[in-house]
Amino acid sequence: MIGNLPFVVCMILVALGLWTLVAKRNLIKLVIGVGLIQNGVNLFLVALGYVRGGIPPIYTLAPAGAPMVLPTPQALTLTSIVIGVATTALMLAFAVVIYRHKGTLDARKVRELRG
Amino acid sequence: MGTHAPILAIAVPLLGGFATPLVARISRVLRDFWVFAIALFVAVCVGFVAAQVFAHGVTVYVLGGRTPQETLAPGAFPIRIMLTVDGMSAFMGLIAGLLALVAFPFALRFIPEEEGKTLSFTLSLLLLAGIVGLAYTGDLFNFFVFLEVTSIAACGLIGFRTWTSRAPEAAFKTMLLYALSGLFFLMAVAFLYGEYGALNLAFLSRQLRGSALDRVALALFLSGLLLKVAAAPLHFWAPDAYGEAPAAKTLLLVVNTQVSLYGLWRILFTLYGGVLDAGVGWLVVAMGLLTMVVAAVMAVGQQDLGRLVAYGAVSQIGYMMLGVGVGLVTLAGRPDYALVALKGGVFHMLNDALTVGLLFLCVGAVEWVRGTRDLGELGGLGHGLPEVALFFLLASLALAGIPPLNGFASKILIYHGSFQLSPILTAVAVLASILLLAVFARAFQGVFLGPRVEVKPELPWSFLIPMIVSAVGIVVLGLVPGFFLEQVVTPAAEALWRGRHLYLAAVLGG
Amino acid sequence: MRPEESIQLITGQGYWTPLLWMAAALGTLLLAFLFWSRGRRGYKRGTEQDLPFVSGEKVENPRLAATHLYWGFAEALRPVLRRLGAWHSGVVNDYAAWFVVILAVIFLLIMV
Amino acid sequence: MTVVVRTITRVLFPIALAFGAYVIMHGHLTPGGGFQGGAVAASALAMVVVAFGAGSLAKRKGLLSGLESLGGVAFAALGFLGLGVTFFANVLAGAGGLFGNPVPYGPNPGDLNTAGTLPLMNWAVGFKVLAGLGAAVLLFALFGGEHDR
Amino acid sequence: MRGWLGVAAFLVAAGFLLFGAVALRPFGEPVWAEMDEHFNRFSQPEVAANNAVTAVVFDYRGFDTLGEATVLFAAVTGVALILRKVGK
Repeated sequence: MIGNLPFVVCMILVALGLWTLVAKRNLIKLVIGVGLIQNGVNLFLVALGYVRGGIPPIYTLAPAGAPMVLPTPQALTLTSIVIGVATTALMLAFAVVIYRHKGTLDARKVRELRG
Repeated sequence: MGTHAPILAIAVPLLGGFATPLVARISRVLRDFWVFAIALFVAVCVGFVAAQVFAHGVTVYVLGGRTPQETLAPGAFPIRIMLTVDGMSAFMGLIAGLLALVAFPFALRFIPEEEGKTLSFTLSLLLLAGIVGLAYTGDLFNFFVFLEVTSIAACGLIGFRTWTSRAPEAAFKTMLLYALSGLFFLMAVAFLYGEYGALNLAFLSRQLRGSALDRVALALFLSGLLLKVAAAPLHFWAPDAYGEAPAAKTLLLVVNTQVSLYGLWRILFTLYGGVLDAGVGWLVVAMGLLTMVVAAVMAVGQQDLGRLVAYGAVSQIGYMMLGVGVGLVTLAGRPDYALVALKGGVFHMLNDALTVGLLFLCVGAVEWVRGTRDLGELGGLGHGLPEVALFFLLASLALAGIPPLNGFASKILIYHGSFQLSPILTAVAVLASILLLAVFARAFQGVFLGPRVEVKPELPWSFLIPMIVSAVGIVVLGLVPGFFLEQVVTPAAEALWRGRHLYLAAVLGG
Repeated sequence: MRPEESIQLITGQGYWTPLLWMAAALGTLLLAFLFWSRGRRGYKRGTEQDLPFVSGEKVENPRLAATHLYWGFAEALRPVLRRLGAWHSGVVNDYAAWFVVILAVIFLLIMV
Repeated sequence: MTVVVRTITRVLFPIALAFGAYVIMHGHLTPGGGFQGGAVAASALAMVVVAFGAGSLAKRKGLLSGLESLGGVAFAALGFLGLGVTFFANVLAGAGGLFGNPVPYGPNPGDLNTAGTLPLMNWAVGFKVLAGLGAAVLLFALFGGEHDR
Repeated sequence: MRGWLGVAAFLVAAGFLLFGAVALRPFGEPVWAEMDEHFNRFSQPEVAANNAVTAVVFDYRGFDTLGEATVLFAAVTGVALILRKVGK
């Protein structure tokens, strides 16, 4: 349990994001909730590759003999961070246009499409 | 060309999408030719790959490897990203290429120039590339990346009509749920990586032992992908998205949903094929039944033609889930009737693509002519647009599974297969079909029958030719179903049914 | 494969042959045409005979919108429609809540 | 914005661009790479948008989108470069010539002229990210406000 | 009623997520993965890059990066499409 506390923290972040999506009514806060889940998953990914006492996997002027952390999770995290940025930007653009049309960001009032 | 066909089918539309804004700066006519040529090229490539795979079995392409097709020695470790194309992937690629050939010419005249035609074509090419990549990739994280490519490109297209207040709303909801599905998929991939330190689908499939972490990852995979394929009660984004996107782009959204469904089958049959229990199959079957019934009933009360057709399209997803779910339930015993249902479900993907595609093309034509999709205002278009009326009737009959059209050919396989598992499944499926028939008869009568209404603009050939292609496909698939079942569907269904070890052997050797 | 196999569809419990069905359908259509041809001859197209009968009085533009069709059908389904319409509430939070519920159900199904 | 912000922006703008270029250039030797460097350089554009208003860059929107397309095309084309072997094969690595030097095994001071296509891809992605994020910020600043309801 | 059901479902989902995090192997001792070993050991001889992460991003998993660049491009195109001025 205490051994992989970082993973637990990441999952708590994800759960908080889910709760935000369910409970908050402001569209911008919903975008923030998605961002919370993204950050939780990214932290989870990058924490998976950590080796105790490891150094970055870069040979430029690297101290000899130290173990290197796994490079793959860092690459995956970079990819997913950029994807998260793209998603957030697109959702914020949609929120801007919705506000321009409806004059509100309340999810309970943005329900023209129902039934 | 031969060995590089799988990657060309993905990379060329990517490059084309990047270059489309530059080409549009030179000339708009050149841009139209450019886009259409790339769609044609993709169709040729996927056809080539499909012929190759159906003839010689699973094709592997190692990105950046010393040779394109290097299968690892037994016990070796997959280092690089591999494209792994088996029968099902090739079948999915065929559907994508076919609908690209239908959708892109239709969009040439459908999207007016002053509404951002260039950007919409850019996103369409990226979406097509993402769909083909999703179908061909054999690497879990690469699968996630293409999932996000399709999500973002699709949502950009859904929000295309930014001057209406409905389109951005639909796009926001869809984008939120798409982001959720992608993130949970990524979490599942992270769990598998943390447990096995690998990302290759075949390698992981050989590693999986059904431990607790494997099942956590399976649950995350299922939740994410079921959200992406619009299975009830997670289907709420689908009617909004299909209904609000421009009709020419809705075809690509339909293929996007289907390729997500393919991803679900890939995860369940290939990745977890060794450790799956029947509960997951029953879940898929139950959600499939719920999807077809809920969507069909909701279609009854619709006031908007596009939204009505969208609900019809959602209900078809339920049939695929039912057909393949029967195979999932009985995966342990592998009886013959389950293979029949599986074939029906896979065959229904192709039929659904053609049928729903033609329906949305008709919706687009009606909207292009009358400028509205409100069923309260439409009517009497049958005199002015007889061909559109004929196509709409044909497609709606095929959607409702009326013989001798293609929808019946696949649905009877699903019915006969699922009947032996439990007659209740078949009863519910038939009931949903009857509901759909009633709904579409109402829509047809309301839109096309009645006193004559003058329509001013004449339909251009760029509208009629894709419709004719789809209609011919519907009729031919209905009249000679056995041929296509034998040539195209059976390899795909077999790849899911018994092809798991072939898939693994093609990648890992041994 | 033999040519007739390319036409017919073996489903494990039997087979389905579209051409046979087409022949039967054509026969039925012929029968229907026979009955139809023996119907009344008094019908004149273009006269007020082909106007819909709306409780006896004439209406201009007798068009029946699709929203008015199948009124009873939709009316019979009204309770179900109201229930399902409550599902499709249009609020994004409800959709996310559905996702959470399904996630919990899948977890319970798979892990327990 | 106030004169303080504008002055600081005038000072920091070239520094941010230069640092971004450095991060991109040494992507295959030190922490960083195309995406990070591009983001750093895009922050310079964001600073300008904040300090001098979006109108000051409104003319450059077409340039940014064109630059982004060019970056994407260049990246994909570098992938196609390896098509003689396989897609994304690093054909330039260790081949001598441009970025073709071999590197000694183990820790070393690092040589800029190594890693084959990686630095080129870094540059392509860097320009792409710079133009993309800059264009996104600029679009939000231009059209995302109240004034054009 | 429905609210409490939702809370219960949320608690169940979060609990299983936490269970997954706890059941994972301890932090700091990742699985011995031949893939990462290969990346750390051969990024210099094969790719001639000192930075193993860049070697992974642009060479071993370059296709992911291409898809990632595609995502960014699609997002910016989408923003331009959503926030554009239309004559209507």
